Parts: sequence; structure tokens; C-alpha cells
Amino acid sequence: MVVMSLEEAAELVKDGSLICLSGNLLYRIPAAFVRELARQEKKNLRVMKTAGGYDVDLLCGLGCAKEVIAGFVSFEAFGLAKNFRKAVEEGRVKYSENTCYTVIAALRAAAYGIPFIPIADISKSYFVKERGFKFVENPYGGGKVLTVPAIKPEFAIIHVQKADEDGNALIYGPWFEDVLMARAAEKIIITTEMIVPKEDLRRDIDAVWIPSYKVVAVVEVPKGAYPGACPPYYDPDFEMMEKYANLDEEGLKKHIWEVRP
Amino acid sequence: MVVMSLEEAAELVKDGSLICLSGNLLYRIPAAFVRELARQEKKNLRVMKTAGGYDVDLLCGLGCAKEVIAGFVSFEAFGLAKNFRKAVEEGRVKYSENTCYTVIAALRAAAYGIPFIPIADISKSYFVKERGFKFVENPYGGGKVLTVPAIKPEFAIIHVQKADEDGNALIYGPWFEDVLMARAAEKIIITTEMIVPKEDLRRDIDAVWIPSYKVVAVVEVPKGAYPGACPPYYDPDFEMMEKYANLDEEGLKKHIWEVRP
Amino acid sequence: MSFTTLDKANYMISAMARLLKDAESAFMGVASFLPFMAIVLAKKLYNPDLIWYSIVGYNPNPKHLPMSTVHPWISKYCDAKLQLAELFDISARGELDVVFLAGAQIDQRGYLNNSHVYINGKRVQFPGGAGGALLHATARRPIVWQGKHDRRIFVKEVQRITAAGKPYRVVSPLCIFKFDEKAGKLVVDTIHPWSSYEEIKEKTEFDVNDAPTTPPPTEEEIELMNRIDPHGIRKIVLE
Amino acid sequence: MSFTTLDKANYMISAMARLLKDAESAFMGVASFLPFMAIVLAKKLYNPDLIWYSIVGYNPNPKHLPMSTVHPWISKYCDAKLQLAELFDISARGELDVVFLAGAQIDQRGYLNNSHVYINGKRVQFPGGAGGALLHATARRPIVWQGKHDRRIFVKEVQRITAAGKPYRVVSPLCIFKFDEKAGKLVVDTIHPWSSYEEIKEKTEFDVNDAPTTPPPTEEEIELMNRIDPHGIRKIVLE
Repeated sequence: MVVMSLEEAAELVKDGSLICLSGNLLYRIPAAFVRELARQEKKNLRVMKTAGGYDVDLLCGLGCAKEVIAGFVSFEAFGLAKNFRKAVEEGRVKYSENTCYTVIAALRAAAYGIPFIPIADISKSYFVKERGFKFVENPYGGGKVLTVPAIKPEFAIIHVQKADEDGNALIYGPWFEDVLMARAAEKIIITTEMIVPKEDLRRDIDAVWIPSYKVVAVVEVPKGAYPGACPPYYDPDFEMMEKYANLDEEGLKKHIWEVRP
Repeated sequence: MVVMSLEEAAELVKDGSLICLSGNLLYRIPAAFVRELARQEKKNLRVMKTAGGYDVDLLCGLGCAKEVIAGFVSFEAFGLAKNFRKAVEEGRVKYSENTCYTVIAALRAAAYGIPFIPIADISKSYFVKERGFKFVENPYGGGKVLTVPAIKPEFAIIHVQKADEDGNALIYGPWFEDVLMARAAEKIIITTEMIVPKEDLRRDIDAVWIPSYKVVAVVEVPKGAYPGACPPYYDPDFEMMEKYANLDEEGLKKHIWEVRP
Repeated sequence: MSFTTLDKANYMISAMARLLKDAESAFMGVASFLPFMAIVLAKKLYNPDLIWYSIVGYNPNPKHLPMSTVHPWISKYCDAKLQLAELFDISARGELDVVFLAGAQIDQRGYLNNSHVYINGKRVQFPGGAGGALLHATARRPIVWQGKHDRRIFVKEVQRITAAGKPYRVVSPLCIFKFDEKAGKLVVDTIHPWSSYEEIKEKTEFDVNDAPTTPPPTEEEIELMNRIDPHGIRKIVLE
Repeated sequence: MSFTTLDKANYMISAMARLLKDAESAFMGVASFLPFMAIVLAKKLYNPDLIWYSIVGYNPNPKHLPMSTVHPWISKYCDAKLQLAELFDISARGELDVVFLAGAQIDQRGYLNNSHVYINGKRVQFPGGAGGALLHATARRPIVWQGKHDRRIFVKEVQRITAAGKPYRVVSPLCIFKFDEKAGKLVVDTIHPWSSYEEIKEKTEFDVNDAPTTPPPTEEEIELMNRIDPHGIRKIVLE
């Protein structure tokens, strides 16, 4: 049983940690947890995700992140992620640009306990060199193969629909990279719309893909993905995103205290 | 829409094909399909699976298989897989022994479209050399890493609880390697306890992990895993297995015509 | 004849939908209103068997154009689960037919920059290329699209190669390019009726050619587009 | 005092269960009646937090010993889904604590042969080592078990190395070995009360030593074993 408060769970994440965030763009993001990280004024976080938005932007805008490992950071219809963009342009945040595919490859290698994994040849892309991805000779013949080294996040922070008090967690609908990041990370923090009895999870066993063994915290946070969506419970709040997209740093500081949790 | 009869589906598999079979031991095995392969007197099949039993034994005993790529073939409590054993001992079938882990690694590499994949160091195991698994130098430092080359089955033959007429397929309970082999194979043949409308599958979407895009046949075969289990519909038939375990070749020949489909 | 922004969006969508007539499968990345509409159109009007790999599931059947690529509206009506990772694997295996890719900068070779540029030594950051690097390199027919057309976007050579590959077509608000295999570069295939060779020449950094006029969307296509997107969200892309 | 086959199975199960008292996690392979019983015992009596990675799911809670490792009885009461592939990854990452492995041949180094042997030039085929090659090499504490004990099984050197690793313990129907790190080989840790140094010496190809007697199962353990396996299926292993 690892149930705790949002505050306690966020305290587990130390300055400088490499964290991986669940969901994609505005879908099942651990938004409440990210706001709590910001309220606790974390510093030097390294944030990893295939496609970030609100979550990555907020950590960049409030000085919590020093590095973003991702393939895409944007608000889509609501424009560019302004705070992320500014932080990168001003050199306060390092954007370790990947393609979503190489973020996945790095997580796969970590999940499998192997030091690197071969990938398709994308070596014309500028970031391949910048990230230091290397070729190896295919030992079975056929020439050189590009590879990606493992990246093992310290924490996978995953917002789900339901979990039990040990941290077995259920995801309805698309997973994005969440189950993979749970496999790859050293530790898992689950925020969940609701904590349910084990029997309830068992009845839905085919959606329960995060076993508890690495879960260090389970936090019940209804609307924990807000302003993102957490189906079937709520859709994204586009009005809030429109407002958020125009916030400056002062506005952001207010935002994390106004929008609770 | 790729619905067809068991006979038609089995005709798609040509002599010499590399096929991968679903389930594990006595759980959700494509038993009816395997019997039909035997009734059609297929030859020189290469059969791949982590842990086989009835299915692999039957194909070996009736002269359909020339190679078994697996980590384990047995009837557990009902003894050794006699027909498999005899065929291997007499040199009629080549047992390309692996460990279940390397079968999975080979399927992963095929699924990811990469020529090989690093694995943990198991190089003291005799079959590593026999299978030709090779080391590569880790390009990120730290010495040599063992690898497994991709194996791409021509067919993944998967028995499931429910599928729609296009071949989107649902698995309740453990997957074993079934979803992975679906990803790795060129083509998928689905045998299913029942064909259901798309709307029914959608209501159970979190269990629908085989998309139709590579499915070339969907066959409705109630009790298609018999004498294996297909929960929640039926448990394994241990009486039949006890009987089966003692069949000689003549007995096997009768068995495939007596047990229908 | 005058064309509204909506008309222009409709032309682009219709053109993209028709490119899918013989497609086996299609994937669109994030933030892709026009490809979303094109895929829905193609599936309803021209190619019911088109496989749509979406980020939130396999073969979705959305009723409306949502404000986000990952909106729950889309995931709700899928035929099966699909992980983004698997979509990438499909493309890495050479099994993905059409992919729609946006380009903040697009060059004559068909290479895309979605990373960043330096303007007067100052870095201007884009969102990143999402899945583009892999998909452009491995999908059979990448279709590149852009809601704007000017000399900073259609450049001779991108400042950073985010994604390299040969586009099947490049759809802009002025014209459609196709890839000339022999010359190894983009050539104009059709010009939208509100534009001209002269305008494209002026607004493109690399050399362009004259070409026939892009055929208009049909009544049926327009009706369907209005049904999927009654509020004209699709215009945003061109604004 | 005389011991039935059931008594002997109970001793072996009890010994294995006690080895799990401080275990973090355990996995058993296929065809493993005794480890199955030991894990259930350990979870109920000594170590409720023990994580049980099973082939059919995470932390199952079966009521009875089934005739198959993958029986639906087991998968029905799991806390979460688990793929065999993931279990291997857990072990490859060095995160698996105890694994139970069977050995058709077991040698002094603790290496296992589950592949085949040649007897008078004739091949005798075993089922294969299942997941053993990886698990023996990477789990923290492999526990090897065997239902029989003779000189063809406990050999100086296995004819084929299916799985190499250092066993934490080897549980046989005559005794329990532990691994002597310094000597790099198995030594007898305890001898079951129905056996003796002399018997083990006679039935083991490699050198053995005398050792104290294996403690008996408690009443509580026996009662629980009888409840999980009222028909005594567990005897099969020793027959």
C-alpha cells in the first residue's frame, strides 16, 4: 500500500531527476502532479515524452526543467508552446530533440535491460548526430545499422483512470507510451481518477497493464489530467488551454495555485 | 471481410511455411487449425513458439513439421511430448532449440523491422552457438553485447475469443506471445470462438489488440483451442490430454479425424 | 471568381483526399486538421477500405473534426487498439503507405525542417518533427502539407534537416508539388485557381515551373466537409 | 519413522517456501507443481508481500493446485496483466529475485541440462529449458529443483549447458544443496530425514559432504498444502 497525498508524492521527485510523463498532448497527462512539482519549485528536472504540451510547457515556463527529451512540444490548434519555446530560445532549457520514434526506442532498450537498440535509418536527420546515435555493423551481414542508446527515466509519472492501493493501474483507451515508460523507469508514480478495490480492477483485468512492483506512490486525484482529457470522465478544456496559451511567467505562477490540485 | 472456412484458411499455408502458433501449452492454442493442417497433410512446416505442447507434438507426429523453433515442448503433468520427442530423436524434425526469451527477442526484432536485437548475456548456453547468435561491440562503450537476429514468421496463427469479420481480434486474459507474433508475422490467420459485430468489439476495446491490417483469414471455430483451454468459455480437457499423450502415429491419424473441427 | 479561406482549405483537403483513392493505409501526425479531413473524406467517398492508423487507435470513425489530434472523440470509435510505437514499427517495416507530414520549412529536395531556424543569429524554435524523421524516411508515399506558402517556408535548403525523404506530393495553399525522381527535386504539378505561376515563383525560394490548374472539390466533397466541420475549424490552418 | 511420497513432497515444498521468507519476488517456470505450492505457502504464511510473477498474470491468487501451469484457474485472480516477455525483461534488468528452475541434469557448478543427452550414442530428447537460460543467468537467486535424485541427474558436468548460473539452492528429494561461492560448486546444506550422506554419495556423480537434517514442515504448512492440493497431485513429481 503506497497511497499518499499529491504533496508527498511530488516530494519523492528530487531536483535533477529524469522524469517521463504520461499521455500525449492534451490526453491523460499528469497535469495535477506537474502543477504540484511546480508549486514545490523543483529545479533542473529532465523531462522526457514523445509529444508534450501543457505539461512540458509549464515545467519549462516556471524554471523547473533544464532539459526536454522529446519529439514534439506544442499546443496544436492553440499555437506554439510559448514558455517552452522561450526557454529553449533563451538557452534556459536544453531541447534534446528526438523523433518520437527514438524516444520510444530509448525506452524500449531501457525496458529490455539492453544498452542500445537498432532502429531504421534516419541518419539524415540533424539530431541523430547531435544526440550521438551511432551505427554498428550488423553481425549477420548487410552493412551498418543505426542504433539508439537506452534512456532509463528515474520516474514514470502516469495518470490513469483507476488504480488499487498497491499501484496496480488500469488505462482505458489509448496508452501512448505509458505502459512502455512504466517498464523502462526505475520507479512509477501513479495519479489516478479514483482508487478502487482490487476486485474492481480484476473485473477489468484486460485494461490493467501496470503491475504494482515498481510503483512507489498512488495518489487519488480526480480531474488529475485537467485541462487535458481523461476519458470516459472528461474531455479537454479548450477554453482553459486558450487562456493558458497566452499566459506569461507571472500568469503561470498564478495558474498553478489557482488550478487545484 | 476475410471470413472463410477452416479448410480454406488452412489452404493458405503452403508446405514449407514458417508458422507461429498462439497460446502456451494448453492455453488458447489454435488446435483445430493445427488438426486441419494435419488433415491437409502439410509438409516441411517450420513451427515457432515459446512453449508448445499438443499443437507442436501433433505436427511433428504426423510428419507435417520439419523444424521446431521453441524453448520448450512438453505436456507438463502428462509427460513428455512423445511424438515430438521421437521425431527429433530420429532426426525427422530439427529442434532449433532456443530459450523462450530468444524466441521473443527474434519476434521483437521482426516486429520492429530491425535486423537484430541485443539481449542479456546467456552465451554459456549451448544453443547460443548452435543458433549462430553473435556478439557486437556496444558502440556506446562497455564491451560486447549478445544479439539475436530477427525471425519473421510467414503466418501468425492465433486463436482468440472474439473477432470481427475484418479480423480485428480480442484476447481475454493472458496474451503470451500472441500480440507480438501478430506484429512480427507477414500475415495473420485468426481462428475465433465467435465472430461478433464491430460494435461488440468496440465495447471491449481495451482487449482488442490485434488490428485487421495483416489478417488474411478469420475463421469461426467454437472450441477451436480444444483440448486446450479458452477462458472464460472452457477449461483444458485433461482426460483427452491423458489419452492423447499415449497415442502412437496410427492413433494420431485417427485423432485428427475424430476430433472435429 | 473569388476564393474564401474556407474555399482554399477545401481545395487542399479535396486534393489530399483524392491522393488517397488508391492508398492502402494512411497516418497523419499531430496538429493535422487538413489531413484529418482528407482521410475522412477519402474513407467515405473513395476508398472505404483505407486503413487509418491514428495516434489514438486503429481505424477511427470520428463524427466531427476535433480541436485536438488526440481528442477522445476520435479514440471512442476505433476498431482496435493501436500504439504509436506500433505505427512506427509498421513504417519501419516498410508497410505504411501514405503519411501526412507538415513542414515548417520545406526544401526543393522535399526535406523538412520542424526543428528550429536561426534568423539574424537568433534561434527561432519550432515544436519538433514528432514522428516525421522516421515516417518521411520509411513510408512509401509521404504527403507533405503546409497552410502557408512563402520564401521562408519553401526554401532551397532547410537550415536543419528534421526529416529527410521523398514526398509523393507537397500540398500548399498555392499549388501542389510532386517529386521528380529523375531531377531529384520538387516540381509544380498543379496550381490552385486563385494563384499563378508568377505568384508561386515570387513566394518560393527554389525554381518552379508552370502547371495546369488544380481541379475543384465536388459538391459532394464540400457537403461532407461542412458536415464534419460545420464551424470551419479547418480554416485556422491557413490563417 | 517412515515417509510417504506425499511426506517427501511436503518436505521439499516447505523447504522452498521458507527460502521465500525474505524474497522480494518469485517466478516459476512451466510444469512446476512444487514451486507453485511453495509460492502459495510463502505468500499465505510468511511473506504476504511476495510478488509472484506468473506466466498467466501478475500476483495470482489461485485456490487450488491445477494440473497445468497455465490453467485458467490461475489467470482468473491476478492483480494485473503480465506478459512472459515482460517477466524476462524484469530478469534481464536484474530485478527478479527468486526463480524456480527444474533441471533434467544438474551439475556440480549448478548448470542445468534440459536439452538432450546422448546415451550410448543415442540422442535422448528433453523438452528444452523454457526460460531457464535467461533466468538462471540473470535472476538474483535461482532455486533449482528436481523430483528425482540419481547419478544420471546429479552429474559432474552436464552434457549440454541449457542454462548456466549460480543456484541459491538446489532442492532434491534427498537433500538441499547450496552454492559455495568460494569453491564455485554445490555443497550439501541439509539432508532430508529419510536419506543419508551415504545414500546421497551413492546417487550423486560429484563429491558430496555430510550435513544436518532438513527441518520438517509444520502442521500449519501441511494443513495448507492439503487444502491447496487435496488430491495430492504434488506427488506426481516424485513418482
